[in-house]
Amino acid sequence: ASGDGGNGGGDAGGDNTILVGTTDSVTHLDPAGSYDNGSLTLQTQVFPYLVNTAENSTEVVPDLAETAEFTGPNEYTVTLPEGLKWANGNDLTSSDVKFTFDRQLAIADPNGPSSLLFNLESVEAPDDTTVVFHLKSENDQTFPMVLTSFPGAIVDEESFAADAVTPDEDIVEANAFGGPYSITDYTFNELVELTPNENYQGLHEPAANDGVIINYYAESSNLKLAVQEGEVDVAYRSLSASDVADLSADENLAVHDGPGGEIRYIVFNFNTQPYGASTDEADPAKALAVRQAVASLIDREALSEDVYDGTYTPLYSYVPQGFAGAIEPLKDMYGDGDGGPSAEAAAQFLADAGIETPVPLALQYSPDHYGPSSADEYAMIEQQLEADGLFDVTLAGTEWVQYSDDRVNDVYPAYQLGWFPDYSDADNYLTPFFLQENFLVNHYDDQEVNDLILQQASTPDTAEREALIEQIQTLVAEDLSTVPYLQGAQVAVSAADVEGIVLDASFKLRMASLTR
Amino acid sequence: MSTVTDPAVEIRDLQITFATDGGDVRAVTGISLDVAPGEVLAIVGESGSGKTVTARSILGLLPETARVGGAVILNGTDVVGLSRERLRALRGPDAAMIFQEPMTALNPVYTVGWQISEGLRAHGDVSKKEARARAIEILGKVGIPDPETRIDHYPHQFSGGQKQRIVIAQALALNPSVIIADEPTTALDVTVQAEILDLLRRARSEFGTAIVLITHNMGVVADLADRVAVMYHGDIVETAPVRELFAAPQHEYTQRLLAAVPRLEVADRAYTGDPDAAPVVEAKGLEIEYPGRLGRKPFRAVGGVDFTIRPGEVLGLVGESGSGKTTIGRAMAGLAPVTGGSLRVLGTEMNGMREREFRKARRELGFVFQDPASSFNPMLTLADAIAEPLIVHGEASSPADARDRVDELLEAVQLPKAFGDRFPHELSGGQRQRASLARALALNPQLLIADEPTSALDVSVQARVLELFQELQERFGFACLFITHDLAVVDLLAHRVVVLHRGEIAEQGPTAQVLGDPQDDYTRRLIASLPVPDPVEQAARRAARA
Amino acid sequence: MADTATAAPETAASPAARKGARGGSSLWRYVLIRFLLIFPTIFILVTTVFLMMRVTGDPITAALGGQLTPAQLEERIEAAGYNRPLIVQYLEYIGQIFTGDFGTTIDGQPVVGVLLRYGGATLELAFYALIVAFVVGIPLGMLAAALRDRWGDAVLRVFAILCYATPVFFAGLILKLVFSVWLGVLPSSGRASPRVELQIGRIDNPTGIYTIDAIRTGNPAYLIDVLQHAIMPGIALGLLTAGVFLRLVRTNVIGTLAMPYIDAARSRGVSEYRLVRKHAYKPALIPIITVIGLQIAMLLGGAVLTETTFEWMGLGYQLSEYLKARDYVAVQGIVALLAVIVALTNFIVDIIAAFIDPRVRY
Amino acid sequence: MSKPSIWTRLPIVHQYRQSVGLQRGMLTAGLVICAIFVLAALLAPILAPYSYNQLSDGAGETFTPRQAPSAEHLWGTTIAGYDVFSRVLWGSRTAFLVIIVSVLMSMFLGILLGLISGYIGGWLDRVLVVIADAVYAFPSLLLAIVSAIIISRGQSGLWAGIFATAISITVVFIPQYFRVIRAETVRIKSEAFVEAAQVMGASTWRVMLRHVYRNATRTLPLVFTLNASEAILTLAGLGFLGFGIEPSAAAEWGYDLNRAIEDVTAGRWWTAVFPGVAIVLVVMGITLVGESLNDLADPRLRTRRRAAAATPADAVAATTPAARNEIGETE
Ligand SMILES: Nc1ncnc2c1ncn2[C@@H]1O[C@H](COP(=O)(O)OP(=O)(O)OP(=O)(O)O)[C@@H](O)[C@H]1O
Ligand SMILES: Nc1ncnc2c1ncn2[C@@H]1O[C@H](COP(=O)(O)OP(=O)(O)OP(=O)(O)O)[C@@H](O)[C@H]1O
Ligand SMILES: [Mg+2]
Ligand SMILES: [Mg+2]
Repeated sequence: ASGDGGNGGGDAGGDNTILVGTTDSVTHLDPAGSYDNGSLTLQTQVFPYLVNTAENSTEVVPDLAETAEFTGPNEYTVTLPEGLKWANGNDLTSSDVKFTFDRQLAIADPNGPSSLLFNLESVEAPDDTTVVFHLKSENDQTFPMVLTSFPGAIVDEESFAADAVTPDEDIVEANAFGGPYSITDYTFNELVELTPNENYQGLHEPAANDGVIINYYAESSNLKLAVQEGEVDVAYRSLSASDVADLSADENLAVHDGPGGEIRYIVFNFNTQPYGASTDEADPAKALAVRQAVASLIDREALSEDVYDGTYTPLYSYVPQGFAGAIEPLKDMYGDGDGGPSAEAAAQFLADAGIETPVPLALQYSPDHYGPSSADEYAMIEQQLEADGLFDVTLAGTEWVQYSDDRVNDVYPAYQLGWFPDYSDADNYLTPFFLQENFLVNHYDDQEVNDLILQQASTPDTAEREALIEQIQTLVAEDLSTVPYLQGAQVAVSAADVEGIVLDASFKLRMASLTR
Repeated sequence: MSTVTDPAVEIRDLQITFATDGGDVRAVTGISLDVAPGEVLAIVGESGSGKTVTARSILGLLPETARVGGAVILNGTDVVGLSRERLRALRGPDAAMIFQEPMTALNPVYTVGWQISEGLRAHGDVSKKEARARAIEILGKVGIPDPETRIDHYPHQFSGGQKQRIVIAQALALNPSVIIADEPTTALDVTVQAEILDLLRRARSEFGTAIVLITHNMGVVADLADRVAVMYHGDIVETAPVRELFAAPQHEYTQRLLAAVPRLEVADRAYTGDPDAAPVVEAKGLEIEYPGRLGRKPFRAVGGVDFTIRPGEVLGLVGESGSGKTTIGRAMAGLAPVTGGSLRVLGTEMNGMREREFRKARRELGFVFQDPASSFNPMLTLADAIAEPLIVHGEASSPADARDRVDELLEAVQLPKAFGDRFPHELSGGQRQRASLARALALNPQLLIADEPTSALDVSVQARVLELFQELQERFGFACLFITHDLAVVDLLAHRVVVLHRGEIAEQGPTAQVLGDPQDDYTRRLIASLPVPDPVEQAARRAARA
Repeated sequence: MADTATAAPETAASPAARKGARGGSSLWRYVLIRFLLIFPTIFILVTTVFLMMRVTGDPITAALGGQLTPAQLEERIEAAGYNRPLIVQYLEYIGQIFTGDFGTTIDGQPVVGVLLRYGGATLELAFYALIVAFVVGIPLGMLAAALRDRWGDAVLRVFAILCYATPVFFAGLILKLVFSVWLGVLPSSGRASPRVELQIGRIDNPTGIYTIDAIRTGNPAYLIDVLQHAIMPGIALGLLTAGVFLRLVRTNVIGTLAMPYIDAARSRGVSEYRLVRKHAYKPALIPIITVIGLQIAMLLGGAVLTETTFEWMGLGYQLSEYLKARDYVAVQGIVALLAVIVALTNFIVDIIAAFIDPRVRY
Repeated sequence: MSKPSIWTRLPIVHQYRQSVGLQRGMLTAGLVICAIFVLAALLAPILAPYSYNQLSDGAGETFTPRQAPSAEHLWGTTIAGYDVFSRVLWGSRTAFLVIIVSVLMSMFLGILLGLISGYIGGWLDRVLVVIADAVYAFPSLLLAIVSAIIISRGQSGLWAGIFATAISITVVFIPQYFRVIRAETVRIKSEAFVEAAQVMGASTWRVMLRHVYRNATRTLPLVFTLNASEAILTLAGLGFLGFGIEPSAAAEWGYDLNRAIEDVTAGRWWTAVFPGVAIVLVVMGITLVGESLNDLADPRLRTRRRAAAATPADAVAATTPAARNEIGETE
């Protein structure tokens, strides 16, 4: 543990200090070295961002910046107010901003988010308050969104190393913070004490509480007991479904929920799935029918309720609900036409394609990466697929690392995946998945979809862009590269008297607004 | 000694039965005995006749599986059925015990002073200081030099003889009226044994303690005992003053026992073979070292030994414990490496020998081990075990194939054929040792190595095995290295004797010469320490020495 | 557990067997050689772990396999140097170790720092567990030996078996169910309440061993809080070892009670109580001490499960997390440390046994 | 050898006949528990009302998860909606298979290595001992985890899971068998009967197999029971940490306990208690048998029958109970 004990021991009993418990973990405090949610949650509290989304909105607005806008197709200009300071008293100028992005690209840490800055050509700081971003492709609508997420946290050039990830202790030691809080006590992945940063000026109000203590837990059941016993005031990410169900019955506690960006889907490998391109009886039409039958048989409602107690909700598209442009094409295209499963529809698809039933299908899931409920989830999916004798499922679980390796090497014909967005934009649910160079590598390749995705990303007009996004969703829903079925909800459980919990599509918990 | 006063111990119709897996074992079948104060009563008898059990019953030290009947009256109290607490009070002041193995009778992690004081403090209020002073005094009395310092030493810092002295001191410290000594000298060398016997004799005269002495060594009996009780199959068959018993044994078993006791008579046995024939074994400057563990210096067990064994000759190898007898025997069989000098066995040089070259010579070599029980694989029948050498050397393809030869061999060692189907544990010690001889002779070897083949056996059994051995040697004419610590046994068998002392040869020559006219000091001491199994002669010798 | 009990006679014999012809200076030579023997053990373990970890996959795939395209992954793996020939990586690693550099974890923590931070926690847990084991195991073991073959003995033995038949995590769950959920008298997880943790972390040079740190704050409330958190993990892990101790002590005391020198002491009228308490106990202790060394390895293994069950942020818990993340460097570092601890404990225990046994002292 | 004696020479029967009093009581209890365990493993398909991965009854009615024990679900249902009673029964089958496979494999390799190492000695022995000690010093559960990952490549099918677990347990146990057999071999090697065989010129293999092997393995029934119980504990530990067998492939107690963590914090005891008690009982049963065999084999620890009739000592003791209760009535 380090940090100056400046504000003494008084705050431990302080009335308005909020205790937050989480099962997330931090990999690195330095934004150049982390690309995960746990780190982001902490970084959001202590680093400034040029732009951000306001509460309950997905629109990008200036945060630290005074203005932020496209000043040319390839140029995004940000101006800073005068006289900004870091918590340690250093000046916060455009030079810090340039430093931040230059070092992200220079370090390109294997575990860092620098890949999100793929479109950034260079950063220029003509004067102390102006920053100009030069972009590779024109009108990149996702760029401002990127600035609100992982690589967007601005760091102090006097405290961070230009060419290496800076150790957490050094950052805390240098008090190199510029967000609503600075860290005054830091025990890696155990305990972090946040104290309001008086030098913070930005979108959000100054901290409404006297400070926050974040306590990291390993097991959700322990977090659950902790919030139940009053050991923490707020439990945020992640309580299991049954824990939430349990806690909601406790009158001393309040359960808060909001939209979640996390989705679950089944990926089909177009080469190795039944009738896939590299199988002996390759037949694209039959292969599609198989996917359609699966899409028709999945009972999302049952999965949502029975496995997840409603903490995950049915998902009928590729872009989850809550994002601009999200529609639900799968709802009426498959199943009973109203979101429910339909064995008749599935049988019809298979019969039309001339497929003999039951279709043997090898289905894979990862028992350890998406929580222990994956096993239950897939046990249920197996049952749903087999219930009417249309499929003969061979279910297997594989430990995550092996799984990651196998799935991109065409080992699994159909398999489970989940996704958590890098930034809050519909694009993040399309580009990584369906562009030709995608991370699924399931051999899905549709020129039209590819072109449309590129087009929407550079369409400045919001309505026009949303229309394109809708079109993409419909097209993919026809091809069924993947079958999405669940969307996570964000849940926080707090003591009944805690206020100011806002869970919105930014998927960030803003601790500055918490009070009790 | 006459019994005018009350006896120190009075045993009346004592019966002891053990519950075992195989049913009840009647170890003692109703015996009666008296020991007068200041008297030394020896109990003799073959192994398992109930000597130890009887002695232990005096102190109430029998295991829970034992059922005791009759009465054991110790200083007027019947020990049988006494409560633990009363028994505890009796143990020590009224009767004390000296055990056979001094090394195991002392707790290794406490100083000897503590252990002596412990007994004192168990009886009455003795302060630590007093107890210590008393312990020092008694240690001095039993002949431990410099008792003031030695009292704080641990048992392992004493020699075997000293340990036995300490055990005796522990017993004497409580000034008991009876000391029960269960084979107090069996684990000791003859020279040390002589000293301990002297000490016991002094304890009796100085403290007036009665002693119940259990032993199978008739020499010890002749040396120390006033009266002898002979036990046989859990019963006392004869009790008599010692001279009477030796002079005129009444019971048939006693007669047999006395007849079986080997005596040093310096028989004249000449080697009748060809003196110029190539020796079977020839050692020149033989050295054997055991490697030191973990980088410590190697330990030299045998250094610079010369001797030969000619065909058909029996060479007796004698010496104290640890003198290197076994080591030489094992080196001859290729079981211990020769590290210096030369040792030729059956034409093979054993220094730097390769097992493969020696394997052929092995059929000419037999080995008889000391402990007949452990030298047989418990999982094989006797026939299988005796057939092993035949199979190994290709004389037979299977135990069944070898059966005829096995039967012959069994006959040669005077065992019934049917014994071939028994497992080793189903035989008595003497029978096992016969079988061991049969196995060693299976291939008609030229050379036999016998490492104390009879020292685990009762005298009467020993006599029979030795007789058999002699007969077989004459019949088959093998050369033999006969290792023993008993000079009388050597006297019985060997053509020549080698006396070993601390890994070196003290003296060697024809048996009659070495035993009859020893030149070396050490040999003389060895012979002088050997108690003669004849009370009259032993008394004379003792008188002469004093 | 049970296997260590069977190993007991073997190890029990060894110090005594080793005494041989050892004199004063050779005892020190023994100590030295015994000490040098630690190194091959550690070397073998580190090498084994190095090779094993490389077979199980790399940390980049583990972290980002569900997010990046294969090309991007490949690039990052390349950048981290994980696709170089094994032998190169191995030599580099061994070289690093020799210079005292244990590397950094994938999340940039110096491994030495991880070891220091979490080592204290595991040490503390092991300490409490050993206390429970000693306090429960040894007296009850002696009692069982004294009551041999009576009902009390049977009950104690069944208790011992029960102790090591119960997996620590099950014991942990049951303790939690009863004391945290139903009775609500003990905290369910963690090493201290967050606020207390914050305070005791504030003292100068915290040791990371909360009990010590809490004492140093001088605030009894903190100490009580820390102790309350330690009760259940200590018991869950300690009972396991207590069962082993109980059985060991019983067997060894009974074995010692059968030695002739006990009979000899009995024949001198020493009371039965003193026989057990004095004459048999100390000789019986020597083999027990040797086995305690072996116990440490098991305790550390059990620590993984206990720490997981009770959120006890120690090395065991970190190890299983790093293992899941395929963080080679971290796993190698932790295993090397565990190996050192186990080897050192065994060494120390052997030496203690050699010194306690007067047969080898001079 | 006559007939009854062959029968009585069989390992467990022989010892059973030897045992008396409480020792027999403990052995009997252990044997009964083991018998129940084996029966449950063999008859699980008949005894269990549902299959290990059954989520709905015959009529297609889905089981309600987290149901308290009821007539329909004797021991309630799990968080995933499985029937606890059925899973516990089927779990015995998995445990049984893992024990058999792992113990057989580790016995074979451990015995072979132990014999060779102990008998041949020299450098080979020293190297093997150092390796075995190193592996032994490794926390066994961690070794099992790493081996499980390597062996099954993360797969979780029934046989893949069983073999992965069994092999990883094997890796952990080989050093133990190795140590036991090696120690026995070293002891037996210096016994006179082995030297007798050497002196008569028997080849190394002949001595090792005919003379050493059969005598060195006499303690194996005991080692077997000890390792069998550890196999169950390791299996459960692996399952608890999430490296075991998935529920759709087979029922496994450790996994079920892992999934019961949430239930415990919610006060739903039945999902944790039943599989947990199953583990404890089976391990206890096997250990009771093992320890009893151990005691019976060790003359110092074996209880012997007291002499039949009441002895005078007993009579006295009966009147002075304090004396009997005094500490340390041994032998
Ligand atoms: N604890 C015991 N349980 C069962 N039987 C026993 C026990 N102790 C002794 N015996 C039996 O009692 C008989 C007498 O034994 P004891 O030890 O007195 O013989 P001994 O004359 O001292 O023989 P040795 O000369 O060999 O010492 C033997 O048959 C022996 O097997
Ligand atoms: N394997 C061994 N390693 C080291 N030293 C040994 C070994 N075997 C024997 N010795 C030592 O060598 C010396 C001679 O032992 P050996 O067994 O030959 O004596 P011995 O004359 O046969 O004695 P005993 O009459 O007691 O049988 C002894 O000091 C003994 O301690
Ligand atoms: Mg005797
Ligand atoms: Mg000898």
